[in-house]
Amino acid sequence: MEWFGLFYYWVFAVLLMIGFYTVVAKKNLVKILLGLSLFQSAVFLFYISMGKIIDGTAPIFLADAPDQIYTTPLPQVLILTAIVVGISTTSLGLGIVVRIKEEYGTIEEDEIRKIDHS
Amino acid sequence: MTVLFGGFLLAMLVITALAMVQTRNLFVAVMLGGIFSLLIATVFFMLDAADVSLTEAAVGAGISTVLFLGALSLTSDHEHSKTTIRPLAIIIVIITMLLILMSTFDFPFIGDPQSLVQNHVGAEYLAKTPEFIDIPNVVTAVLGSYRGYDTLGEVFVVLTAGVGVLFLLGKAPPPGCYRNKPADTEGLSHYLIPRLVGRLVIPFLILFGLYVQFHGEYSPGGGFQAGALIAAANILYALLEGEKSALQVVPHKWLMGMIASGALLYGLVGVTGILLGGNFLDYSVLSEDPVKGQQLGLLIIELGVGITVTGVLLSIYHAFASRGKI
Amino acid sequence: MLYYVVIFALILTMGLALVRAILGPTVYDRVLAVNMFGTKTVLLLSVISFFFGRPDFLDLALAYALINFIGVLAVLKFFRGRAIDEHVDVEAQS
Amino acid sequence: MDMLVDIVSWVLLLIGGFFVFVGGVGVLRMPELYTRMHASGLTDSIATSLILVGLMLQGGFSLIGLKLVAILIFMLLTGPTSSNALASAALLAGNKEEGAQQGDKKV
Repeated sequence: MEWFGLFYYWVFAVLLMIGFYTVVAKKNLVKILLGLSLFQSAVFLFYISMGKIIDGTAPIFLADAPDQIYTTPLPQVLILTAIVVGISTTSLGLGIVVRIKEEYGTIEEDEIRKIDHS
Repeated sequence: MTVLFGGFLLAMLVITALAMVQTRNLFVAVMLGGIFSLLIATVFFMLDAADVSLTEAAVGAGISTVLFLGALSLTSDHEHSKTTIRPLAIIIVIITMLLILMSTFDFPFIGDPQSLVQNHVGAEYLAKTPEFIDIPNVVTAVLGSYRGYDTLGEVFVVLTAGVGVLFLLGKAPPPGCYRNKPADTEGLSHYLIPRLVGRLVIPFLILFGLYVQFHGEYSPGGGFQAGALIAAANILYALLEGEKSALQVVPHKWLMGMIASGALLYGLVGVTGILLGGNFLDYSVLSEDPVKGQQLGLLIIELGVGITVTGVLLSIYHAFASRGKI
Repeated sequence: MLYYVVIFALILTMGLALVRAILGPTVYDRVLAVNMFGTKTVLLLSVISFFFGRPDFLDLALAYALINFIGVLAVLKFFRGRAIDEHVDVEAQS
Repeated sequence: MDMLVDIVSWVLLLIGGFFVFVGGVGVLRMPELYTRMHASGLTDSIATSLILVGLMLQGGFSLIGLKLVAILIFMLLTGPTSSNALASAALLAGNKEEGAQQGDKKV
């Protein structure tokens, strides 16, 4: 059963690479941003799964259980702020995409490049 | 058995991500992104991260979808480019994935009590919090007190992103690229039932946001989640009643004030600490009793975080929603 | 523990809804699937919080119960905006 | 008495789980959008009520019970409303296939 503990890391690797592939290979700018947020979520999953401890519970103290083991709070703090920062930076990206659409009339990378070179 | 459930959820996560990348209809991709967010929040909860799960709940399902749909309605919801398979990209991705997978075998197993993560500062935070800060939610304690500098930085990143969006979309669009639709004054008032129920939900959403804000020391919650929830309540109002009425309730000027004042409040708490003879962001000098001082400081900085996050998310939403309308 | 059965049913149903969301065929089927997924997530979070013995975490389920609604309304508004656009187009052509 | 409450709660949870599953099968197997909506809308309401009432019996009178009541009320309010909103959106657009709408058959 212990090897199954690595499953979370494998899913992290696969998700990270799906996001990476989207960013590298896709040409639609909104799609690239979606890929970027997938990439982000994969990192979140990695941090949170590192923090898990067997038989532990969330790090909010129970009044009546002195011997309870708690999950370590640090990765959770980092990811909690990162989620909100992530949505604001993603919307900054979306703002740039909207401006590109207004100036170029398209949000496809190759068409933008064609317009730039002509 | 729990492991099995986790495995199911993770498999669904991967399938959703693949479908999201493969589809060429961007609207569908955004919808699948909503499912992805719901799934990952459940996984976070199964991994004992209640606060993170609440943040994902407040941000991912509602606001993220709304913002992406707002951007799609300004651009186009269809991917034009032919999906050429790019061999080089696939090779690079597969090689990187294999390298990461190989390295995972050196990682500690999930939940290993001997791993470095469990025995470093995290354990110390857990041990010292009852003595120094005396609140049950250690995540809030670490967020506000032990790692107050980090959080201050994050708040300023959120603020900068919000200001950036306002700069980008503050300039009037070049003439002729939108059909100059009339500004949205009516919202969804044609749809009687959603409107009625929506109006009923809004006060409870705000109330719940305030509960999450001020009860964050005792249960999952805090400024980030509360900010997102209250912004969501206002976005719901804007969806139902139209942009104009929403901007009458919370005008642009207020939003600007909120964005700045929240971050300033956070900074001021730090400066007050210096003036009272402590260090920057040292809350123990705020009151006679250091523990009381810590609690007071936490309460105020969480309030600052909440105000800034609400202001930023709301003004980003308004920037997208009122673009290209007279 | 009968919680297992309920959790299993919920996760299985989430899988079925996911299949519907991926198959489509119309966008509305997908929105329906997302909506259903949301309800199932609320129930799953409530049951899991009892299952883990921390029922004070029902806040999460409550947040989802309140927030899920916004997504569907945004979709409704999105389609309405597009319908108005098409209407304007038709008028401009005639 | 405790035993009785437990048994009732388990029965409610099990029936709720059954309805959840039936709804899932309905959404997957029904032939077109409105029938699928029927399957999901009806089972969502009944399963939500059954499961949450079952949990309420487990939780007893406390803040937990109050939160469950709140969740139940909001779910019963917003669930049918979302179905209504979705059905009106589909009617408004004439429920066209994606392919016909966008000139793209394979999505």
